[in-house]
Formats: sequence, C-alpha cells, structure tokens
Amino acid sequence: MNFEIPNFLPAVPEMFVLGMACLILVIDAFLPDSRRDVTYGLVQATLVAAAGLTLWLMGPETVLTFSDTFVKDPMADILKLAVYVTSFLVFLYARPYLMERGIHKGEFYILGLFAVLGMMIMISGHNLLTLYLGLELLSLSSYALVAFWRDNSRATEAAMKYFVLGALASGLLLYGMSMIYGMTGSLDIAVIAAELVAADEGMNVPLVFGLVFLVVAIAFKLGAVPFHMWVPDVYDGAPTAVTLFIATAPKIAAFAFLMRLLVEGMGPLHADWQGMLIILAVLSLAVGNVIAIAQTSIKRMLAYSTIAHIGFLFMGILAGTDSGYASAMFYVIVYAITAAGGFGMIVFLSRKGFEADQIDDFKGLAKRNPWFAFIMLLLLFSMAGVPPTVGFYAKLAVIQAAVGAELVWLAIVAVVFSIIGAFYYLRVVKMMFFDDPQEGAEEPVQPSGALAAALSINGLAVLLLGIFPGLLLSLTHYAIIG
Amino acid sequence: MTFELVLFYLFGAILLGGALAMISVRNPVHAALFLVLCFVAAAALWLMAEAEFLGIVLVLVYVGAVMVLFLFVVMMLDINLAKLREGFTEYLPAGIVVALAMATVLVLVITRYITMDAPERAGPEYSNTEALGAILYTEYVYPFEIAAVILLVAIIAAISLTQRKRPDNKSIDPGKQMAVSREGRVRMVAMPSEKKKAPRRGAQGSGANAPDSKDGSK
Amino acid sequence: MITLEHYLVLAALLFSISVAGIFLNRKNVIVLLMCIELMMLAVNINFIAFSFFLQDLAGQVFVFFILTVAAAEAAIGLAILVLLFRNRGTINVQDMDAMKG
Amino acid sequence: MDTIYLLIVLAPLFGAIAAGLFGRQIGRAGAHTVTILGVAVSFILSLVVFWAHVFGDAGVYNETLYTWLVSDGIQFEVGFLVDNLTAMMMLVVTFVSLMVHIYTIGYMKDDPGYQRFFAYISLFTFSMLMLVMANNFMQLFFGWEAVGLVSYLLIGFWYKRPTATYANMKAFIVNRVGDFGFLIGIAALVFYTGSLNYTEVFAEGQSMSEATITIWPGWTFGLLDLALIFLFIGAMGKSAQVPLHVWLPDSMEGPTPISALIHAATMVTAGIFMVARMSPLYEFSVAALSFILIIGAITAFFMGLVGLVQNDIKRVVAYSTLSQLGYMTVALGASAYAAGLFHLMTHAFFKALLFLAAGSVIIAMHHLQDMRAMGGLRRYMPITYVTALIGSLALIGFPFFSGFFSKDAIIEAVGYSQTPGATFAYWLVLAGVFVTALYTFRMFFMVFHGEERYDQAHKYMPDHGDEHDDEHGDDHHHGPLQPKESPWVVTVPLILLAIPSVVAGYFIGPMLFGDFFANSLFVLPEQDVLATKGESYTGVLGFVLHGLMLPAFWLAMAGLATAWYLYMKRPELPGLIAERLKLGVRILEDKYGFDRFNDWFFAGGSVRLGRALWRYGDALIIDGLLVNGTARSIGWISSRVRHMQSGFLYHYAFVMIIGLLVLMFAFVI
Repeated sequence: MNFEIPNFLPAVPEMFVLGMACLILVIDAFLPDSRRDVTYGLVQATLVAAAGLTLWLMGPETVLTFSDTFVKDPMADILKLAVYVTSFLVFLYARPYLMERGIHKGEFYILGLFAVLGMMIMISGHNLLTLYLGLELLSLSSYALVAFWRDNSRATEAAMKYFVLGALASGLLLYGMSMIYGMTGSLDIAVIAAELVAADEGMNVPLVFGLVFLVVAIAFKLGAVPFHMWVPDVYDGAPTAVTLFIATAPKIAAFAFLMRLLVEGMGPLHADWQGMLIILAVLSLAVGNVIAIAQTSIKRMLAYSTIAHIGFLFMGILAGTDSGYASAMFYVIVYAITAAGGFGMIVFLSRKGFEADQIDDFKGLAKRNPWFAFIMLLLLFSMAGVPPTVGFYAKLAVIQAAVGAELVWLAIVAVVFSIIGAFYYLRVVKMMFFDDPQEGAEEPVQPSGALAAALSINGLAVLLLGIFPGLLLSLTHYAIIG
Repeated sequence: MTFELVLFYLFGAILLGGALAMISVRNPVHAALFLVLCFVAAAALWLMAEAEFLGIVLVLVYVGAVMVLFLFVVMMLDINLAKLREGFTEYLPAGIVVALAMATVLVLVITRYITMDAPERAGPEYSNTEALGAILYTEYVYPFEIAAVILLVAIIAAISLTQRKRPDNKSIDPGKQMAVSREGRVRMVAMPSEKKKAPRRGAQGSGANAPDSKDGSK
Repeated sequence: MITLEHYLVLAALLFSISVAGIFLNRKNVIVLLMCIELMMLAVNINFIAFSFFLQDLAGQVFVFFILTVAAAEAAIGLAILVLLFRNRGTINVQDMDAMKG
Repeated sequence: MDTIYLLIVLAPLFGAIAAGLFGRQIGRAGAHTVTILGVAVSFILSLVVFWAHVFGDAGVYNETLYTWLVSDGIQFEVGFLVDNLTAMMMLVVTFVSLMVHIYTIGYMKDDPGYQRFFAYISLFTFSMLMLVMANNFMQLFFGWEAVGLVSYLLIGFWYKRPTATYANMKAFIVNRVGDFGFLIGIAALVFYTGSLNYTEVFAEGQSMSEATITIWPGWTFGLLDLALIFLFIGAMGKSAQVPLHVWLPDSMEGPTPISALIHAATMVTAGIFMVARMSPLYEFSVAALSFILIIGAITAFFMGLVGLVQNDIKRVVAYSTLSQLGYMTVALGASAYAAGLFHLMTHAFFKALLFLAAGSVIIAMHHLQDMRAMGGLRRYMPITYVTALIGSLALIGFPFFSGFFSKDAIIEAVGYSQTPGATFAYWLVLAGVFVTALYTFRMFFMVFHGEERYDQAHKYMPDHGDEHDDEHGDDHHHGPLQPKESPWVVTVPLILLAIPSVVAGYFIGPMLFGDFFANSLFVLPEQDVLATKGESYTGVLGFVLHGLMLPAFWLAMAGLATAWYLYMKRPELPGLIAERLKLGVRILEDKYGFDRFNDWFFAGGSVRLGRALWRYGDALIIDGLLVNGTARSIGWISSRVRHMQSGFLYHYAFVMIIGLLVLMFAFVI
C-alpha cells in the first residue's frame, strides 16, 4: 500500500469555503433573527477571502492533486473568480428582498455558500466522480433554495419540478458516465481522453452512445432546448432572490462542467458532439427568442432569454477551437454579470407584496427614476447585443468562432434570431421610456443603500466592459490558451 | 445453462417484475414495497458480480433507511388514494411506445457493440470490503469528503424546509416567562381620589397591555 | 455463463421502465421519486457490471457515492414533497401547473 | 504628459456628466461650479502644454493610449497627437470655452434648463478637444460627430420653439450631407493605406497622389484628389462653406453663448483645422486645393454681402462668421495653412467677443435682437460698447488689431499663390474687405450710436418671446426699455476676450514666418507662399507700415467711412438705396435663394419621393409584408409555441426523453 499525502495547497480555496460554511452554520444557529446580518456579512467575507486565496494561488501551470481527481489550471482560477463575483452580487441584491418578506434566514446564505462550493468542485473536477458530486452538491443546494420560501406555493411547485427533472437529468448523466467508464475503464478525464484517442473504430458507437447522455445532462443544466422546460417555470416560481442565484453563477459552473467533460474528456469525439450542440444551439436560439416574445412576466421573459443565450454559448463551444472556447467563456461570464443585473433590477423594484415581475411593472420607469431606467436600458441592450455594451462583443466573439469553424449558416441563423430577440428587449425599453407608469405605481423609486450602488456599478460595468472589452477578453484568452 | 445463469434470470425477472409493478400499482405504499423488492433482487445480482459490500449496503442502508423514509412520508401525508390512479390507461400507449423505443435503442447498442471477456473469479481470500476501504480513504478521499458535504446539505435542507412553527402552537417560551419584570406586568395608574361611588377600576386591564405570554411566532 | 450483456440489458430495461414510470405517472409525486430511485438502481447495475468485468474497483466506488447522493436526494425530494402537501393539500402531479406558457 | 493630456480631455467630460446626470442633485450653483472647474482645469493644463510645446522643448507627442478593437488588421485606437498646432487649438478652445462658461452664468440665469446647458457646453468642449487631439481618423470622426451632436442639441436647446427645432433639424441634415462626404473621404484613405493612423496615412501621401481610381469605365480620378475633396466636403458642412452654409445663420436660434462658442469660435473651425492637419496630404493634390480656394473665396465675399441686409444683430455676426470662415478656407487653398490657422485663432477671440457683446446687448434689450429697435446704447453700456468696438476693429482689420495681421497675411498669400483660381479668389477676398467693414460698422452704429429707438421695440419683438413672458413677468414689455450694463459675469469675459483680440496679432512673426508650425504643417517648397511673403517680413511694425500701403487697408477704411456716412450722417439714405436696388436687396434678403431651393428641391423633392416610396414601398411591401408580416407571424408562432410549455411535469419529462431519443437516433444509429 503506497499512499502519499496529497498536495492540499491547490484546494485551499475549497477547503476554506467548506470550513467557513460549517463555521457559519454553527454561528448562525445561535443568532437571533434580528442578527441575521452577521451571517450575511460572514458569507460575503468568505467569498472575498476565497477570492483572495484563489488570486494568491493563481498561476499559469496545471496542477493535479488528490490522485488526479482535482485540477487547478488558469481556467479554473478565472471561472472561480467569476463565480465569487457573481455570487457576491447575488447575495448583495438578495438581502433586502429577503428582509422585506420576512424570510431573511441564515439557510439562504449557507445553502448558497454550499452551492458555491459545489460550483468550485465542478470547476476543478478532473474525474467523472468529482464532477458528478460537485454537480449534485450544487443541484441539491439549488433545489432547497428554490423551495426555501416555505409558505409560497408557487416556489414549492417550482422546486418540485426542478427536483424531479433535475434528478431525471442526473440519472441520464450517470447512465452516460457508466457507459464511458465501461468503454474506457477509467473515471479520470485525462485517461478517458487518452483512451479515446487510442480506441479503435468498433468502440466508437457505444462511446457516442454514452456521449449523448452526457450532452443531454449538460444541456439540461444549462437549459438548452429541448431540455429547457424547467427553466421558465423555476425562474418564474422561485423567489426572485433565488432566481437571481440560480440564473447566474451556476451557468458559469455548468460551462466549466461542459469544458471538462466534453472538451477535455471527450475532445477526440468532437465531430460527434459538435453535431449535437449544433442541433441544441439552433433549437435554443429559435425557441428561446420566439417564446420570449409572448411573455408578460419579465422573469419568464428573462428565462427564455437565458435559453437563447445558451444557444449562443454553444456556438462558441461547438466551433472546437481555443478561441471558440475563449469566446464561450467570455460569453458565459458576461451573461452571468448581465443576468445578475437584470434580476437585481427586479429585486430592486419589488416591494413587500409587490414582486415587480410583470413587464408592465416596468412601464414609465424613466419617469419614476431615470437613472435606474438607464441602468436597466444598459442591461437590456447588453442582453440584446447592442453596441457598445459588452453583450455585443460577447455575441460577436461567438459568431466569429462559428464562422471560423465554417458554420456560416449557423452564424446567420444566430444573427436572425438575435434580431427577433432584440424585439422583446427593446419592448421593455420602450415601455420604460415612453409609457406612463401603471396606476398606483407612479411614485418615484427611491434608490437606497448598497443595492442601488451595486446595481449602478453592475449596469455601468456592462457598458464599460463593452467600451474596454480588452481586459476580460485577455483574461478568457489566458484561461483557455494560456 | 449454468446455475449462475438461472439465478441471474430469476433475480432479473423479480427485478423487472417489481419495477413494472411499482409503476403500475394504485397504492403508493405498495409501490414502495415493490421498490424494496427491486432493491433486494438487485442486491442479489450485485453479490453475483463480486460487489458484496455494496450489495449489503444496498439492503442495509437503502432498504433499511431510505425506503423507510419513503414509507414514513407516504403514511404521514393523508392522500386520497382513489383519485390518484385516474387516467393511467389513457397515457399508457404513449408511455409504452416511448419506453419500448428507448429500450430498443439501448439494448441494440449494448448487444451489438459491447462485449467483454468474463474475468477470473476471485478466490475466497479476497475481501471486497477491504479492497473498497483501501481506496476509498486514499485515492478517493476527495470525493469522499464531498459526499460528506452533500449529506450535510441534505440535512440542512431537510430540516430547514420541513421544520416549522405551527401557527396554532400554544407552547410557551420559558425564557420569556422568566424574564418578566414587574414593570412589564403591572402599571400603576395615578387616579384622583374620587368621591364615594366609584369602585377602583383603574388597575383592571393594565395587565393585558403588557407583553404577554402568547407565542411570538409569525 | 453470465456475460456483461446480461447485466447491461437488464439495466437498460430497468432504465426504460423507470423513464416510462416518470411520465406515465400523472397523479402521485411520491411515485415519481421512486422512479428516480429505480433509475439510479439501473445505473448502479451498469457500474457494478462494468466494474466486475473490467476488474476495476472505481466503478464500485462510484456506486458507493451514487447511493450516498441518492439518499441525500431522496431526503430533499421528500422534504419538498412535504412542503408541497402542506401548501396545496395535494401531491397530484396534474395539479402542479400554476406556472406555464 | 499622458496624464495631463488625459486630464485636459476628461475634466470637461466629468463636468458634463456631473451637470447632466446629477443636475437636479447638485443644483444650479453646483452645475456651473463643477463645469467651470472642469473647463478651467482643462484651460490651465492647456496653457501648461502650450508652454511646454512652444517655449519648452516638449517634442511632438504621438501615442496610442488604447486599442479599442482590431478588425481586419485595421486598428481602432484612441490616441493623442500633440504638436504646436494641437497645442494652439487646445488653448483657443479651452479659453473661449471657459469665457463662455462664465458668461453663461449671467446670460442663462433665468432659464429652466440651466444645468442641461452647462452639461452640453462642457460636453462640447470635451468633443472638440477629442477632435483636435486625435492622432487617427476614427477619433477625429468621433470628435467630429460628437461636436455635431452637441451643436444639434444646443441649437434646439429651446426645443419648444418651432424655429429652434427647425434650425436644429436643418443643421443636423446639412451636417449629415457633409459628414457623408467626410466618411467617404476617410474610407478612401483607409482603403488605400489600410490604416487609420495619421502618421501612417501621411507617409503614403506622395504615393497616393499617383494612384488612381476608376469609378465608372472611362472615369478615372486621382485617388488622392477624390479622397481629399470628399474630406473637404465634410469640412464644408462643419465650417459652413457654400453651399452647405445654410445651417449656420439659422443656428442663431440657440442661446447666444452657444453662438459664440460653437458657431463662431470653435466648432466651425473644425473643418479648417482638419484641412490644416491633413496638409501633408492636401499638398499633393492641386485639384483639391483649387477646389478649396474657389469655394472659400465665394463664401468670403457673397456671404459678407448678405450680412449687409440683416437686421437681427446675431445674424449679422453670423454672416460675418461665414465670410471670415471663407477667408480661412481661401488661405488653406493657397497653401498658406499657417495664415488660415492664424486667422482662425484671432477670429476665435474677436468673434467670440462680438457674439458675447451682442449677447450682452440682447440681455440689456430683454431678449430683443432686432437692431432697428436699438441705438444709442453707448451711454448705457460703456463696457460692452468699448469691447464691441475693439471686436469690430479687429474684424475689419484695423491696423494694430489682431484681425489686421491675419487678414492681410491671407490676402497677400493669395496674391502670391499659383493655385488655379487664385486670381479670382484674390479679387473676391479683396472686395470682401470693404463689405466686411461696411456691415460691421453698420451694425456697430445702429446698435451703439444714433437715436434711441426703444419705443419701437414692441414692433420687433420676436414671436417666440412667449416663454420669456413667463419667466420675466410682463412688466418689461410695457413702456420704454431701460437698458443697463450687464452684470460682471458677462462683462468680465468680454474684457478678457478683448485683450487677445488686440494682442493676438503680434504673434504673426513666429506663427506665420517662424517655425511655430514646423512640426505640424507640411508645405511643398514650390507652393510655400508664406515663405515668399516672409522674405520681406521685418517685424510687427514693418508689417503694419507695409500694410498701410496695400489696397486692403484702404478698402477697409472706405467701408468704415461709408458705414459712418450712411448710418450716422444720412440715416435716410440706406432706405433710398434699397429702393433703387430693389432686385439686389431682394436677392440678398433671400440669401441667394439657397434656402428656398433647398426647401423646394431637396426637402420638398425628398418629401415627395419619400411619400411615394412610403406609400408603395414601405406601407405596402415592407411594412405590410415584411415587417409587420414577420412580426405578426412570429408573434402568432410565439403565442402557439408557448403552449408547449404546458406546466405539466410529465410533459416536460416526455420532451426530454424525446430529445434524448432524437439525438440517439441521429448520432448513434
């Protein structure tokens, strides 16, 4: 028996977050309801400190540890940082919402922190087992978060749907993994890739067979058509604070999951999964953009818009080039930041007993508060891909990647659907600036506190990143290409 | 046909039969029991594949704990059984078509492309439990820790979701009772001394105004 | 002689049955949860079979963790179920359509 | 230095943002404090930069600060090119802008859009600085458009007045025509050189002059000629050269400080600046220079004539601006870029001064602008009077005033020029001198001298005075006006502007004949008319003495004398002359019919064309079939497809399984 004590250093952020989560869990149990802010503060401090640790450990080399089940490479570093930032924003936006509704409980933050841990594990997973466990940690926390407003019947229903479909998806994922394991004889990502290269023709069919299941599970996590059905219902039913959470950071983790499984593990089967992703991308673009038009709830509208965004994300990945992956990574980070702002704006406008989740609630926002109407305008422009917001660059980059992969027709399809998509974003803009506020909601919106400041920064960041996209572009480039 | 194969078909048939019965019986309690049957049959199959430890765990942990939890919930929730079965046959054809299509594809791929030579059976000195234990805490220590976290999350989630203060709960917080002070209970009201008739009513009601012992939930 | 195919076909059939169960069942959420358990069982059979035929313990380790996760999943699923019943007074799948479109 | 340059540009932008977005929070005082501070910082730093470049030994600064994006190998960058030309422009822009900012406090004090106004003018300063400091065509174009945008916003500042909105539409559309040419010009240059950077493009100047481009079989043009003429068309729009000049007089609808800042001193000079900046290219294209010369000469003379018949005080100044811009353009066409820039600088000072003085008069007259209702203001407004006199003398080119030096230099340069059309231009600019003197002093005498005609004020009240009624109350408009001197915030800028209006001319030595522009302008030796002139230059005094012998001076004096005779001595004469020359006056009052023609041909024609297109093309095909058709069908599809999302869990699971099966059938079997 020769066992070496593994190198713990690369996993320090994970261990720190886990330790803090347990510590906060204990502290929270002894706090009275009025002191819940302590939990909040500790969680945010944990995220900041974890970011510090990640930055401290950052380096261009790839480090494997824990018998190669854990990997730390530039992509992991950058994606973890993106997860910290978006989660930080999410908790910041969520707090007033929870307080106003009397559900400001420690579990929200603690489960959120565990979900962050799950995402970190996914991002650093280098083994089918760790990837699966990270995914489950994230999913289980998310299910609980969606249901966490216990008296809200819609939220419970959403949680149930999310749970059943999510469990179905992880069943499919496991079936796929079992096939891959059986065919390659290993759970290790690198070994699988090596086995695939060495595999002879005859093994191809069962491998692709397993691959289909993996792709389906990933598509489910990201919410690609036709595995998207949970997205609108869950986004709609969950408390907005939770929607905010599940719509943002987990997408980054899911992207990492995809990269590890499909690109690093199943890279040699690129030709096969490229075809699958093309189908999913086209369907997502079409269904997402078209159904969004008919929505009256802004949460549902953003849910369908997410689906369409996933179509774009796939376009970057399916190109199969390093610059394509970098563009997809750029896209997902931009999406997370923009979506955080978008849902944050709903939180910002909502009051106790008034969720502000109907598109009509945004009517005349410019008259009630021109600054935040402007911020929302920036966010919507970014989602629609209007220059000079960063969403434009994100779309441009993935379309370039698709063109680079000689999929010009796909690029054209994407452009056509994004034009159709622009319609529903601009409709909201039109309502904000040219319509009168709804009756009973004419009073000006008073910006207050950290939420208003953070939202403003979030909105302006979308603009500034669009004017100066170089920083983020070079970061993603560094993460993928080195 | 070897004895092994006979056993395999036997347990396989129990497994599939149990599964079919589970999805088609009316009563969820029966369904749960059929599921237990499936698990037991599967455990037997696992034993045949030299996964003794997991076979035992499946029965002990899974059947012993998880299925009991299922039964517990089923019985706790007061569900109208009669209504729960309506419309089963209506969707049956579609379900069968999809399930058959699925099964066909899976079986086709498996039978046509996947073959492996049967390995040598391990001798009686081989301990599956020991072998598993040896790698579980070394090579797989990281996943093991994650699994622990997942269980912790499940505990937190289950408690925070289901534990509640019932609105009709009349229990008393002893801490509050102990913390009662005289000022909180009695209010002295200065009254001008009246002439004969007025009885001393001023002090009545003041006790009810003080923070009372009713529970503060919701 | 039991071959790998035997196990895999058995798992595949079980898997198909559980999938059918998920969308045949329109009334009772609990049975949905059970179907998911069944699906996990099918996957586990797959892993154990591969593990045996590859003579590699990794598959069994995976099963070990799947069992753990499935237990956790069941706990959370049942918790949500209890909430659903409290809020709605029913666990009928057909009644869960507050959100659509 | 990077930081200083950045600060110069960003300080006004910061002010604009603060006043524009947070105007309500920081209030009126806050708005003007922050914007003035921003521009003041900019001005002081510009002074430092000017000092460092002109007197110090700071070399030419040409750096790219930020690469915005790279497309097809063409870099889109933000960068600064600072040499003596830029330093001078920066100084002029920030100085005039600072004066206007201060002046605005007084002029706009009752306006409800106070903060908005400050935000705009600061934004304008930012845009103009971006324009002059650019080191590449993209940034130049950004500044170009931004300046146009702000001017559009400012002309329509009083957006409730129909005339103002008409004027700003007009400015916008006319500028679009110019910008279109400008864009084609840039595109042609980029097409040939593959770069947007000045240095890289200029390096190709010589070789480009030999390249040709065939637009139509048989129609071959010099690529450079074509590109430069198109660039100049852009300049014609911005710098209001005939026939794209029509927007400038109308732009006087904006508040007076704007007229001073934008339509006299800075924005309109963008075209002049641009041509001078491109001198390394223009030098190689005689055709373009000739085109510039002729357009400039026509503008200089004929626009001056129109100034003779205007009665609105601001319009007179506006036409004089047009005419002076013509002079600058002529100088450019004659390869005397330095003279054009020199005139640009002196003109910026005295024209801003004249406009602000006019504004001061307008304040005193309670926003009445018709000169026929003024007169004798000298007594009430001594400071305005003196400063306006200085401005007027500078404008007509009275010896020792700044305009004298710059204008004389131009006229002489044109005299020496060999560019085709130079003779024609020479006579026109010479005649223009007389006209300039005549309309300038016509205005001066009508406003400040002669009998007081305030009792007729009501006759000339503009129709659009309505909103002012609300602000000032009614009491001002009844009974005779009592003009009084304007407050110090108005007069101080006047005085501060009067100083350079006099002394700026003394820089003629280094700027025209010295090596001031050596590092920024490029002139081929055989076309260097200023060098010819410089051979006989001995000093300021010598220049003046020499100038006294030239026809230009005497023509100016004649104009002045005529004005005195007609409007002081025999005030009834102008009416009689107008009787006699009815047709001429009609033409002039019609401004040669440009507006009428434009309205009928371009506006009317395009409206008719548009209507036809709208009715058949738009309404029927595009709207009916394509736009609304697709929108409706997508909406319909959407409303159908969304029912796929039934809300039922088993449907969702079903769809997932079907999806799985489809993928499996497609890729496995």
